[in-house]
Amino acid sequence: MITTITFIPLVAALAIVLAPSANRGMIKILALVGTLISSVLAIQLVLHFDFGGELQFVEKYAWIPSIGVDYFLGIDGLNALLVLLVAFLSPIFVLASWKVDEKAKTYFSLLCLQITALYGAFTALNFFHWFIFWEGALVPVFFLIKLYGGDGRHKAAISFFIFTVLGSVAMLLGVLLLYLNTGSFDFIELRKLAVEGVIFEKLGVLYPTIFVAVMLGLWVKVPLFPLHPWQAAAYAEAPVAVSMVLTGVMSKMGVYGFLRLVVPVFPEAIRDYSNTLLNLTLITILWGAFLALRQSDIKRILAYSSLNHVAYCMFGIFAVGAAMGVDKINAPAIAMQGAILQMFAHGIGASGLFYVAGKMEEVGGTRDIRAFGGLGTVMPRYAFVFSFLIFSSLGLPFLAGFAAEILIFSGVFSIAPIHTGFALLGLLATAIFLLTIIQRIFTGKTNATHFGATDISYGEVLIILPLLVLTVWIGVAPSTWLILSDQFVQTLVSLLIR
Amino acid sequence: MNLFNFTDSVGWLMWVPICPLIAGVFLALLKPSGRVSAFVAIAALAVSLILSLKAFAMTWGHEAQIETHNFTWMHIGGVDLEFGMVLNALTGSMLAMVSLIGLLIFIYSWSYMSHDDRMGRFFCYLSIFMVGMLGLVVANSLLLFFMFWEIVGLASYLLIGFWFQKPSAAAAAKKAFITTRIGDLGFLIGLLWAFKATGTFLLFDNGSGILETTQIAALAASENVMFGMNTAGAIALFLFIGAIGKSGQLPLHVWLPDAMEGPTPVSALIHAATMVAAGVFLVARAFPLFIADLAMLEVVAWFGAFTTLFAALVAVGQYDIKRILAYSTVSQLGLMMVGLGAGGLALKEGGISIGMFHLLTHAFFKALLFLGAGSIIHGCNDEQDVRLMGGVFSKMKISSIAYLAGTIALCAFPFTSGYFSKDQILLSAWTASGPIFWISAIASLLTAFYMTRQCCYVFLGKYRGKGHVHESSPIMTVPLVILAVFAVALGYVSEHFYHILDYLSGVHVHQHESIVVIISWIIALGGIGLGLLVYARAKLGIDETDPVKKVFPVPYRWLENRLYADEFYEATAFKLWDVLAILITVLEAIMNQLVDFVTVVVRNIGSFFLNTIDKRVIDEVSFDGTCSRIYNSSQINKLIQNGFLQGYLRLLTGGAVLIGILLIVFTR
Amino acid sequence: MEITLNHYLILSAVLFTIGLIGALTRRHIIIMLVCLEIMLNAANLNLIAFWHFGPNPILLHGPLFTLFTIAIAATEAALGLALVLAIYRHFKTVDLEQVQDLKE
Amino acid sequence: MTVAFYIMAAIAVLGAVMAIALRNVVHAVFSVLLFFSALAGLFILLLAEFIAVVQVLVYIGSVGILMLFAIMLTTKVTGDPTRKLLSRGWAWGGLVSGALLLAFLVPLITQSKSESNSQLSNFNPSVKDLGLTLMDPYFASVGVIALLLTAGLIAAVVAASSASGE
Repeated sequence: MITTITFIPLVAALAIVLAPSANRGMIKILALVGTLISSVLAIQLVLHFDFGGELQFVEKYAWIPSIGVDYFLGIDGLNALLVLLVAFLSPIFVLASWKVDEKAKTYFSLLCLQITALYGAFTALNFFHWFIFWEGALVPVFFLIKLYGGDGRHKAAISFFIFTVLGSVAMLLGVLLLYLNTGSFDFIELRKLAVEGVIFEKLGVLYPTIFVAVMLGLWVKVPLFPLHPWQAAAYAEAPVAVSMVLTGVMSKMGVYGFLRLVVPVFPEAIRDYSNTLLNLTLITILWGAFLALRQSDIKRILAYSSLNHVAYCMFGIFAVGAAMGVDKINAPAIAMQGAILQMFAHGIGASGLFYVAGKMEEVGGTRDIRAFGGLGTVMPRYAFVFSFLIFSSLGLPFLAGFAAEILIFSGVFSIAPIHTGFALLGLLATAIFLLTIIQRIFTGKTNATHFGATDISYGEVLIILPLLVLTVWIGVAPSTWLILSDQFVQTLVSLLIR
Repeated sequence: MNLFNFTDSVGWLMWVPICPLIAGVFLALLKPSGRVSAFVAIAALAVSLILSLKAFAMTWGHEAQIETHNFTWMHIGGVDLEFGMVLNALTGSMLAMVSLIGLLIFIYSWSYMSHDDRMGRFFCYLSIFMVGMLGLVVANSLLLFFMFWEIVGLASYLLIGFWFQKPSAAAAAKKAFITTRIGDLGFLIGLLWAFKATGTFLLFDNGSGILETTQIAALAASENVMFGMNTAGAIALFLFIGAIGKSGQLPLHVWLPDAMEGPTPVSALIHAATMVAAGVFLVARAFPLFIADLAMLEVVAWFGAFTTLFAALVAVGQYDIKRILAYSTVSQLGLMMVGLGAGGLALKEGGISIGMFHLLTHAFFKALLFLGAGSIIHGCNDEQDVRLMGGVFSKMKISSIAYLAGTIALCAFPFTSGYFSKDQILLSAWTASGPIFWISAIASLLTAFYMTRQCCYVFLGKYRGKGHVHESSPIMTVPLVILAVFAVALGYVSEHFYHILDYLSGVHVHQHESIVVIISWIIALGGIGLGLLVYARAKLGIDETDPVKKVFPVPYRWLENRLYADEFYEATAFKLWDVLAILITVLEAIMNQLVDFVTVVVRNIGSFFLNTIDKRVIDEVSFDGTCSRIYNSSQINKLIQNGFLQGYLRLLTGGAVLIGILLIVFTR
Repeated sequence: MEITLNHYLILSAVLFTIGLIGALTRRHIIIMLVCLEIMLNAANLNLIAFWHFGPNPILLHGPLFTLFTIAIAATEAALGLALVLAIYRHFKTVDLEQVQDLKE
Repeated sequence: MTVAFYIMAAIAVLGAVMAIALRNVVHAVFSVLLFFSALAGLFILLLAEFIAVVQVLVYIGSVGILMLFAIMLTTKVTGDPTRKLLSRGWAWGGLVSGALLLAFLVPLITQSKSESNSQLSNFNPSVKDLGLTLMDPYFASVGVIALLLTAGLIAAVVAASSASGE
């Protein structure tokens, strides 16, 4: 089943390649149908997920037995939500690129390929093919940025490529070393070994090195300070849908990798270095927020804000390592649940924001917010949607951002109160720059150049509507989503806290 | 959760905020015409009012009783994050006040906004505001309280920036949101700390809530957690930071006067009667935490005292009618804080009554003043500068009388409602601390003075503005009259017939000190007298110097410039913030340069491969130099070095053949 | 006749020379790369043959060496073809004879 | 064994010759694929199955495809037959190559004894042994190769892209 979900977009990609390139409508429909089928199946699958159980819908076949490689897929509490995220977002990615007409064939086949890689990366449980999907997610993005991006696309694509490839190489070497010492590529198996303390014992002196090597690849992908410089340029220069992919899902791949590969496998290291990790995360939070204060390029602001928000996830995760024990509020579990919910919430919200930001470029021909003014008068619907997403992003209660962040903060505060105090400064900076966006774009006198601007059509509202509904849903009833990962988090936390 | 059981449980309290929510969503989605929107919003709020009055009635006579209804919001790792509703005297009285004043202001807005084509949107925002306000009043969970608190902030942002085409309104909205958010972060830390220390967000939960004796005792047991305070005090301190932001107390007061950019009913509803009182309400709600550490009560009282004096001083130097009222609001909020702080010091739990009583009376007369001001502004053709008014009394009788009723209540003229509540504050300040008492007394004197000054400007003399003054429509004046009745009579009735002080806190409150009563008479009458003395006969107008300015020109200019608070922040906090942002931007730029450098290096390696022999390195330095020498000396070389790739290769192979032959020959 | 080491060596020498001839005479740049691959493969064949008939095959030197060679050869191919693309873009031809910028 | 060797050798020589002789570049690449697979067969005869698999994967799977791509990107997809097959001065090339072949063959043919007994018959190297040897004593080399491959990859990307970027 999971295999089907994963490879339907690939089939769509192949079909697109074979389709006549003149028939753009058909290409787009193919892409949409492919992703929609996958989404429906994925949602269906998660609906049948048993909340109390461990790994489910497992597909496991021996692949290369001599080096312990299985074709191993499955869904547990951790990736259920992320599969849902991809399922919700992937049709929207396609719809968001509906206006791409130039080289549409390449574009949509790459996009479908990308979606396959995303599903694959979230469901693979064996390092071998997980890594294939992981890298496979990188390549289409590189080409999409390079071929369809903005003015600075070449530089952005190259630095994106260099950073992520170097990170991946480090991770690959680390995991190979891990394999040589433990004889397993299997995430579940590795986790079991870690619980028994075998990994720590066997790696010996190499333990910290391997830990850092494995972490590097993920650190770049999230990204966290100081490996983030590729991020803003890539987010800003990528075409709209690709920015959405990058911020909505790709950054979550990094966080997911941490929860799947680093935290369960290296619990000792997460504990020992928790202070350093927390500090770096805190720097990332503030770094992103303060950088965004002085930008005028809307996509750059959103990119830095994304840097800041994803760092909150890592904040929640690393805090668990710093926890001394389970106190009466079970703070580690709360923090980690917050992190997982934040992945989902931010994926939804940030994708929406990048979508509407892309619309802005369409209207004004520039991404510079200083060139806008008074759009609220001529484009009320657009203003509503944009402000709605912005308020979700700055943590307004009853919207998605708040539910996740309050969990992270409640958890982390019990563990690292001083860090939390500083992290809240990031919240303040976020409010400032996000409201500045609204102030610049929508309020004041309408710029003469925008008098003719037409409001977003109801079709576009319809594209974004699922995201708005989800935002409210997550904000008002987070339990719907949290229940998926509850069991998983409790197990993981009990593993980390001795 | 049993939402429909209206008799036993208090779960139905949730309907109080839900009613306006339904109206708000309805208005936002369906966008009906202005008239229909107003009707829907008013109807929904009327239902809320009925429910609120039911809640009020249920608590009346059962002061000490606390009823709760809790439910789980999230369930994580065996721990519940709970929400809930609470019904006690504080809830009941606040609900009744908020929804009553809210309803009156809704009705008033119907007329006030009737010419605005975005009236539907306006009522939508107002409804959202009522959701937040009523929600935080019923909330039994610090977290839920905070969430509604933020919703209130959002509504305030939207309403201040309602006329967003005006850049100043948009800027004021942003300023309000961000300034209050600074406080909110304090609140957030407070509630996180409370959650950490007690393991629950619930305020009352059958003995295990944050505000109940067992938890408070545990919190108070820890010594010297922060600044010599115990845990309860530390939590209270952070909660108080939230209250400072929302209630416009001294360091964070700057947003409130600017918030007057919004439509006048908004100023009345949000920035005078209800929202700003939310901070005071928070302190009252979390009062057990505050009493657990006496140092904290002193902090509250001193902050309040400074604010009340500061704002009263600034109000003397203002000319904008709404701005005067805004500073007056700040001042009165400070006075409420004094009431809570000093009241707590003097009377323990009874302190709630002192602060809350003033909150309730103030809500009525300040709403009245703002609505009256709105009516006057309307009548004077949207003029807000008091120097361009004058002689309004004879033209707008109803509005003027109502306005004067509000004024005397605010001045604490004997036997008006302001008199009773302010009297209580001064009494407890007298018991608690001498300096605080005198500061509050001077502020009260100034209050009477600047209100008299304002009335002289507005009502006396001849009309100095443009056009004609005209009375407003009955839809606007009827709420004024109702509010005026409350403003004058509420204090006497509630204190003498119903013992509201005992009701509010659930303990018996009685304080009496003849000298304080005498002082407060002197203050009220003295202030008014002084004002009349200075302003009644003076020549007033835009071209005239203010009589006080003639005597004290320099200090008065300071007051006109609002004691340079905004400029101070501009020069300090903003600069610091900017410097931080610039610093990080520079560092990021340096990092980007590094990345670019690496990219360039990688590219150069690439182009090195690309050209096989890099022109710059080989050609110019070694190859070219050597080559040209050989080139000149030998003709054979010219044949070989022809730049033809395969030519080189063939030579290379020839070399290999030679080596092979040599090997064969010599290894034999 | 039994197959001995010499058979393999002769075969690889022949293959290598074929590749060399191609590399030295053809004018199509991609064919030249193809010929390079042929030569590398001939060398690999040599390595494996020596290992197979060598004194101590258990050390696995032959396959290891070959493995590395193949890895490098793959990189070389990728790089070479990238260069071909670059050259093509620059000169608009894949004819070696017209690509004579090296002498400048 | 013997027959298999000769068949494979013939295919390999044929493939190589066709690769350099055919006019159509695409056909040439396909014949070199033939050559590659013949070589894989030879590797199997030499009991190096893993190398054979790698040969198939890397050469036929990726290098061949890359070449086809390069042809498609530079000439027409069908690969038009080049008008002039040989470069100028080709005779020199043939000459030196022939000389080199002689230099190779002379010692081989003149050599008297040649051993045919393989030690491999009494042990069968598995992929696992190979992997263990690779990862244990040769780990550093693997690391270097990995880095080299990365550098090569990046260089290739840069080379292929920078020309168009500027």
